[in-house]
Amino acid sequence: MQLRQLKQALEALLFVTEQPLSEQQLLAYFAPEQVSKKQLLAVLDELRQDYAERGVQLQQVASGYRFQTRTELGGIISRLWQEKPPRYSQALLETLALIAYRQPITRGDIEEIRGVSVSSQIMKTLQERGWVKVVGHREVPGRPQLYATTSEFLDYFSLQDLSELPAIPDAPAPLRNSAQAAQIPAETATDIE
Amino acid sequence: MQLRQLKQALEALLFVTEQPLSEQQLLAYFAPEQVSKKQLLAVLDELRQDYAERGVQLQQVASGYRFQTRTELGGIISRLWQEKPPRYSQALLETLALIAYRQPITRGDIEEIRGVSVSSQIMKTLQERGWVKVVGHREVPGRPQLYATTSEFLDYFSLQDLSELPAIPDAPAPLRNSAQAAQIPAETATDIE
Amino acid sequence: MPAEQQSLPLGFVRGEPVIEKPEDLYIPPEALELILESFSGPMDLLLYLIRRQQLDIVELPILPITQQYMEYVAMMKELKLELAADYLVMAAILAEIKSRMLLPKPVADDDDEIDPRAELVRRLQEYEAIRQGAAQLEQLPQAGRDFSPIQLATDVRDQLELPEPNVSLAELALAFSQALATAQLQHHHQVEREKLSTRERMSRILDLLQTKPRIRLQEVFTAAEGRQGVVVSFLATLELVKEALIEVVQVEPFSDIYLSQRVTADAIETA
Repeated sequence: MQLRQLKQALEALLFVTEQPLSEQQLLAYFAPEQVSKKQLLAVLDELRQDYAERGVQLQQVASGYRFQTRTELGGIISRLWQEKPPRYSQALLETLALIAYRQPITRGDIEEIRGVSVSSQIMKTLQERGWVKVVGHREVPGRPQLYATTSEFLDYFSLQDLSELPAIPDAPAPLRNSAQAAQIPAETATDIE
Repeated sequence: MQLRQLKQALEALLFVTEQPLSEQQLLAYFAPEQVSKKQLLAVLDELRQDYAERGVQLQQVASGYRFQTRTELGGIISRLWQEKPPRYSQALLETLALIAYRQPITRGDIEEIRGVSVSSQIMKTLQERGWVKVVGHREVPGRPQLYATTSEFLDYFSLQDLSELPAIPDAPAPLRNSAQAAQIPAETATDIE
Repeated sequence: MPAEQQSLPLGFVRGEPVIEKPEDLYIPPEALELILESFSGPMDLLLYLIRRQQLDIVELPILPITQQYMEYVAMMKELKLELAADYLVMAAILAEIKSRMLLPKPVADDDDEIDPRAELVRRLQEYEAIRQGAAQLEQLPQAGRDFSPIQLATDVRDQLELPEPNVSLAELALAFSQALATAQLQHHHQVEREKLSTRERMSRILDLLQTKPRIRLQEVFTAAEGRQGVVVSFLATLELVKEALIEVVQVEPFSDIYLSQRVTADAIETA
C-alpha cells in the first residue's frame, strides 16, 4: 500500500468512526495491507501536524485517536444547538414573583395565594434556571420545602438585593369588578418602568 | 471575524452537522459575524481545495455542503461496516431511473415502459428512503399521483442537481395522441431541472 | 414474481448481455432458471432477444422474435417459474402485431398507415434508454457503499448554557400584583406587605443554616451594613422564630445565642 493511500484511508477512517481508534485497532484494520506500527505512527504524526491549525484536530485520547473540533471553536459551534429563549407563562411568573416577594415560602403558601396548584414543572424550571432554590424546610407536618431566590436571580435582574425589587402598591381592597382589579397592577407596571 | 477563524469555524461546523448545510443556512449561521456571501463562497472554495487530495473531501450536493470520505477509498472504508451496503435490484433501479430521468411520472407510465406492474414494495422502499415523493396529480380520470425525486436522492448519489445525472437518450417521440398525453410530463421534467 | 428478481451477473451489464444466452437449449435447468429469473420483465427479455441477434430495435424482426419469445415463455412455464401475467400480455401484443403484419396491406388509401411495430419499437427504445439510466445510477458513487458522509461526534453541545429567558422586572412586579389581586378576590383576606429586605434576610439565614446546623446570632449581622442592616437581620431572625422556621438557643444568660434548624423530631412529635 502506498503511503499516500494509507494516509487517506487512515484519515477517512478516523473521521467516520464514532469511537476513538487505538493503535492496535488500526494495525488490525490495516493488516491486509501489511502496515507496520512504525508506518502507522509516522502517518498519524503527519496527520496530527496537517490538522494542527485547522478547525478540527487529531487528538490522542485514552482509548485512541480521534478527530475533534478545535476547543476554541466551542462557542461558535455550540450555536448549532442553541435553543430559542423560552417564553414564560403567567403561572410561572406569578410563582417566581411570589417566591421573590414573599420568601422563604412553601409551595403550599404559593398555592394558597394563587388559588391553584403549582405544577412541578414550574418549580423545576425555576430551579434549573438557577433563580430559585430550597433554603430549608418548614417544621410542620410534611416538612414542606422553603423556597427563596438566588443571587443569580438578582444578577439577572441587575439587582443588588431584594429591597431593590419594585415596590408594589398596597393591594387594593377586594373589588366586585374583577376586570378593574386586574387593571390596577397593569398601571403599576407602567409606573415602575 | 477574521478569515482564518471563519475558515476554521466553517470547517468544524461542516464536520459536526449530520445534514449538509446550504449557503443560506451557513449565511444565517454566521450572521452575527456579518459574513458576506462572497466571503463564504471564497472560504468554501478554499476548503474544497485544501481537501482535494485528502481522505475526506468537501462535497457540494443538492442540499448543501458536506464532508464525505473520498470515493476511491470506498472498499477500504466499507470494511468497517459489518453489513454490506444494500444492492438494489434491477427492477428497483429501473423504476428509480424512470422517476429520475422522466419526472414527474405516474405509476402507469412506469408500468407502460417497463412492461411490468410496479410492485408496491418498490415504491414503498423508494419513498421510505426519501428518494421519491408525490409532487401532484395528473389531471386525467383517476388523478394518478405524479412522482419525482427528492434532494435526498441527489445527496445519496453525491449530485448537486438532476442535470448532473449521466445522459441517456431522450424519450422517443410518441406516435399517437393518447401516447402523447403520457409523454408531456417527461418533457416538463427536463424543464424543471 | 420473476419480474422483480434481483438482476444477476448472468443478465446484463450496462444494457449488454454478459453471458452467451441459451442458443442451444442444453443449458442445465438450474442455470437456465437463473437466466430467466434475471430478466426484470418482458421488455427486458424482448430487448435481450433483439440484442442477441445484434439487431437494431427499429428493425424488430417480428416473426423470429415472437417465436423466440414464446419459446422462453414456454421454458418459464416448464420450469414452473411463477410466470408474471405481464409476460403473457407481451406475448399477446407480439401475436397481434404479427397477425397485423401478415395481413395484406390495403391498397393505396393511407400514407399515414402506421407500422404495427411502431408503438412497440417506441416502448423498446424508451425502455433501453431507461435501462441505461439504471445502470448509470448503479455506478454513481453511493452513500454507504462508496463514501460516507461525516458527522463528527462532539461534546460541545454539553457546554451549552440554557438560553436566557426574557423577563423584565416590571413583568415580575406585575405578576406579583396579579397574584395578590387573585388572592384577594378569592380569599377576601388581606395579604400583608412586609419589608422585602427582611424576607430576603430570612432566606439568607435559612440558607446559611443549610450549610451549618448552628450559627451564632452574631454571624447574621454584618458590620458593613450599618445600623439598618443589623436591624433587618434582627427582624428577620424574629420573623423566622415567629414562623417557627428556626430555633434560638441560649444555654445560659449572657452566653452566645445560637440559631439552629428546627429539629425534625420536634416536627414529627407535633405532627
